[in-house]
Formats: sequence, structure tokens, C-alpha cells
Amino acid sequence: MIMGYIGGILAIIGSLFLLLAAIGLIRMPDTYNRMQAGTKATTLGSALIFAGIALHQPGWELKMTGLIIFVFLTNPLSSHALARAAHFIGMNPFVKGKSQSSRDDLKARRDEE
Amino acid sequence: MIYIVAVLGIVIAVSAVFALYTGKILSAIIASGAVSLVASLIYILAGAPDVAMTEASIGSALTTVVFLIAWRRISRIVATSTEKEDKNA
Amino acid sequence: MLKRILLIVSMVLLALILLPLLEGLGEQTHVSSLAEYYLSSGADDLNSPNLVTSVVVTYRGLDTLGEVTVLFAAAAGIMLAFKGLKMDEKEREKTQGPSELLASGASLLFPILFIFGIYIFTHGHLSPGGGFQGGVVIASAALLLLLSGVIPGVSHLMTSLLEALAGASYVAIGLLGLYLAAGFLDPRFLPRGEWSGIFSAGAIPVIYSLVGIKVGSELSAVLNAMISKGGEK
Amino acid sequence: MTQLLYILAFVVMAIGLWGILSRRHLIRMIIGFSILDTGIHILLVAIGYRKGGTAPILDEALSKGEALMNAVDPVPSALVLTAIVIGLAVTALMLSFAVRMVQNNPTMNADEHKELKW
Repeated sequence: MIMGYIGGILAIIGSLFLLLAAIGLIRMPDTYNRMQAGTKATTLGSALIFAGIALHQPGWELKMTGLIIFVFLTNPLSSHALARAAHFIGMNPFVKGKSQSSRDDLKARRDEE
Repeated sequence: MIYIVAVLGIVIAVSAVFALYTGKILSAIIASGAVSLVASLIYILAGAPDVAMTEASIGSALTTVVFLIAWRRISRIVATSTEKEDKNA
Repeated sequence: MLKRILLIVSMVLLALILLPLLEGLGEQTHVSSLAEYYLSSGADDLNSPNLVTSVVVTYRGLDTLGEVTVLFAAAAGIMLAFKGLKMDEKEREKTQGPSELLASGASLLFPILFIFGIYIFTHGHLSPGGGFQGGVVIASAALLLLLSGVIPGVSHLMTSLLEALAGASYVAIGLLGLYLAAGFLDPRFLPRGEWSGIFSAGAIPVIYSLVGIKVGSELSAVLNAMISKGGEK
Repeated sequence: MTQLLYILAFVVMAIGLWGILSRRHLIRMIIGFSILDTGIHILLVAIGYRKGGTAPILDEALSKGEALMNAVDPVPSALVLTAIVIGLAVTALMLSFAVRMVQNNPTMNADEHKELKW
């Protein structure tokens, strides 16, 4: 019973993180900031929700552990692919007051290709 | 539960209309994927988890990918042909 | 103008077809008598907890055979349409190479996804899921490898061989049911096993696995035809 | 619930048909087809639904005896299951034809593909 309450609290914290990620997606100024909000917060949020479900439903621990591992594997990969694609089509990072800024480490490679 | 289905239905209708009238084809393709994804939630609520699973994996994931691949090829073909025309002119 | 009128006429016709269905419709509390039979005695007949799977594989198995044939025809059409469609040199230049991180991540994820697909179609008679879903998961695993550039293309020989073998064994098992049990695609020639065990429900897991292999290899071949650079000899 | 699902299915089907008939961009017409497909699937699931119905999968929550009273109709579910897969294949077929059409005549507007018309 007490485990159920702890699981519920974990799930609520996780959904708060997901809400923050959603707010970040709207609020942030450019693609890279949005990706930051949309990856880190959702990874933690969904992991917390799965942990909460595992505590709430006895017997689901193995499945939920597998899901958490899967989210940890796929979420950073997809955001890496998205950020790379955004960079290759020439999205510039947002800097207040400037139009173009910041050092471009991948520029040499992009020109090569 | 009926209210949840009503809200999801409104979401489906809005994204379907968005998919048909938005300016960018990329947004239209993503919106049509959203239609399928929300429809899979409705199937779960209507007591058909098998169908929901199929729709989520096929309708929203694979169909969107197929659209994107085809759109990439089509836009490249259009882009290269217009380049050629510019050179000829 | 004429187009707009025709458009409105066809929308009105659609409404005319659909509105009678709405008339006098209340909440349904009963299912049709056919479904009543499936719900009441389907579990005892076949010993499979998932009744949707029993309907797909056994009761309406002939329909599923037809649907798989339609899928095959559509896949053949796609291959035909993409055959000989080569990318220009110009187009090929624009293709971006994948990053190392993505390639190694994809090759790490591929076996997990593949095993998950096999899990889905071997547990089709116990839980939601089955051959079609599992086949699609396997096709997405192949798609991941293709998009991340780990493999240049799925072998056409392998997919066509797997697909043909699975299709032929599907029909062969159907004929075996006709010979050993009550009718075409009757799965009861294998022991029905104990309730909700993985080797239960007669030949249902075997048939659904064959459907899964067939759908998976077909969709992988389709995705390969759509993605590949068209540089085949 | 049943009425709501029916109305939703009709609305989605109408939007899809409108998209096929009124839009002239090739990809948008195919998107209209897939929306129409989704509408038909919702209609079929709605036909199988019954009041308070649960999934027709027997487990601890639904015993053999209760299935007759509580489970939804499995036949439409089975139909929709295969129809979705066929829908994907048909959509891919349409897209491949679109690619071929654009290769012959590089424009996305369906009205300008004149050689296919009568």
C-alpha cells in the first residue's frame, strides 16, 4: 500500500517534468534550446513515471526496467540526430541581440561534404 | 470517459484540417501522423488494444516515415530539375 | 466552378450515405450472434486467451490469407515502380553521411528491436499483438539500420526467400489443417496445450509467426526499395 | 459513446474526402486518403463497440463466462487490424506512383499532370 503511494508520487513528479518539457518546447527561442528542454526533461520524466508504475503494480518491475533502459538508449540518440540535422541545414544558435554568433566546430566538415 | 473521447475527437479533427491546409508539406505529414496517434488512443478507450497497437506502430510511425522518404525523393527531383532549367535558360 | 459544384455534390452524397446509419442509434448492449459464438466458445475451441487472434488466424483465416496476398501485390507494385529509378549524381551528393554515434547506437538497438518483434508475434495468442505488429517492428529495426547507414541495403535474395518460404508454409499449414483437423487453417492438429502457456492454442503461434516473418520481410524490402540509392547492378 | 464514435468517424471521413477532392498537391491528396482510412477504421471499431465493453482478451480481469457479457465484438477488431497494414502498403504504392509521376513531369500540382487525363 505504502509502495503504491510512493509510486504515485514518483509518477506525479515525472509528469511535472514532462509538463516542464512541454512548456520549454513553446518557450525556448531556437531549435537547440528546444531540443535541450525536450530531451533531458522527458528522459527523466518518463523514467520517473515508469519507476512509479513499477512500484505501484507489483510484478511489472522487469518490464518497466526494460522500458527505462530503452528510453535511456533511444532518447539521446534521436535528439542527437535531430540536432545534427538542424545544424547541417544551417540553423544558427540564438544569441540575444546578435544574428550570428558562436564558434562552429562542424563547419570544416560540412564544407568538405 | 466520453469526455476524453470527445476531446481526442476534436484534436483529431483539428489536426486533420491542419494537415490539409498548412503551408509546409513537412508539417502536413507530421500532422497526419498525429491523427493516427490520437486515433490509437481512441481505439484503446473503445476496447480494441490490438488495433491500437497496430495503429500506433504502423499508422503513426511507419506511414509517417514512408511519407517522409517519398517527400525527400520528390523534393530532390523537383529541385534538381529546376536547377537544370535555370542553367539552360 | 464545375469542380466546386461536383465537390459539394459528392460531399452531400457521402452525408446521405452515412446519415441513415446514425438514425435511431442508441448505445449497443449486445453483439451480433456470430460474435456471441466467438466470445462464448472461442476460448474452449482453441485454448487461446486473445480472441481477436483466434478470429484473425482461425475463424477468418482465409480472409487473412487474402489480405497477405493483397500486401504482397502492393509490395510487388512498389518494387516495380521504384525499379530502375536511379538518383542523379546531383541528388546523391546531397545525401548526408550518418554520424558515428548514430551508427553505433543503431547497431546496439537493432538486436533489441528484432527480439522485441519476435516476442510480439510469438505471444500473439496471449496478449495484444501478433504477426502484423511484430512484422512491422522488425521492419522498423531494418529501417533503423538503413537510415543510420550501418548497412547499405537489405539483401533482396534474403527478403524474397524468407517471404516466399513463409507464404508457402502458411498455405501448407492451412492444407495440413484440412487434412488432419476439421478444415482449412484449422490449428487443432497440434496439441492445444495448457491455458495461457506459450506452446498452446494448437498451431496459432506457428501461423502468426509465419505471418510475422512474411510481413516483416516484405515491408523491409519495400523500405529498402524506397530508400536505396538505386545503384544496384 | 457509440454515437460519439460514429459522429467522429463521419467527421474524419468527410475531412479526408474533402482533402482528396479539393486539394491539388499530390502529397496532400495522399494524406487525405490516409485520413479517410483512419475515419473508416474508427467507424469499424465503433460498430464493434458495446456499452462498457472491454478488450476481448481473457485474463484474471475477464473470465471465460464474463466474456459474453462484457467483451467487445472481436470481428471488427480483426478486420481493422489487417486493414491498417493494407492501408500502409496502399499508401506506399500511391507515394511510389507519385515519385514516378514527378520524375516524368517535375511538378507537384495534380492538375498539371495532363498526360494521364482523358
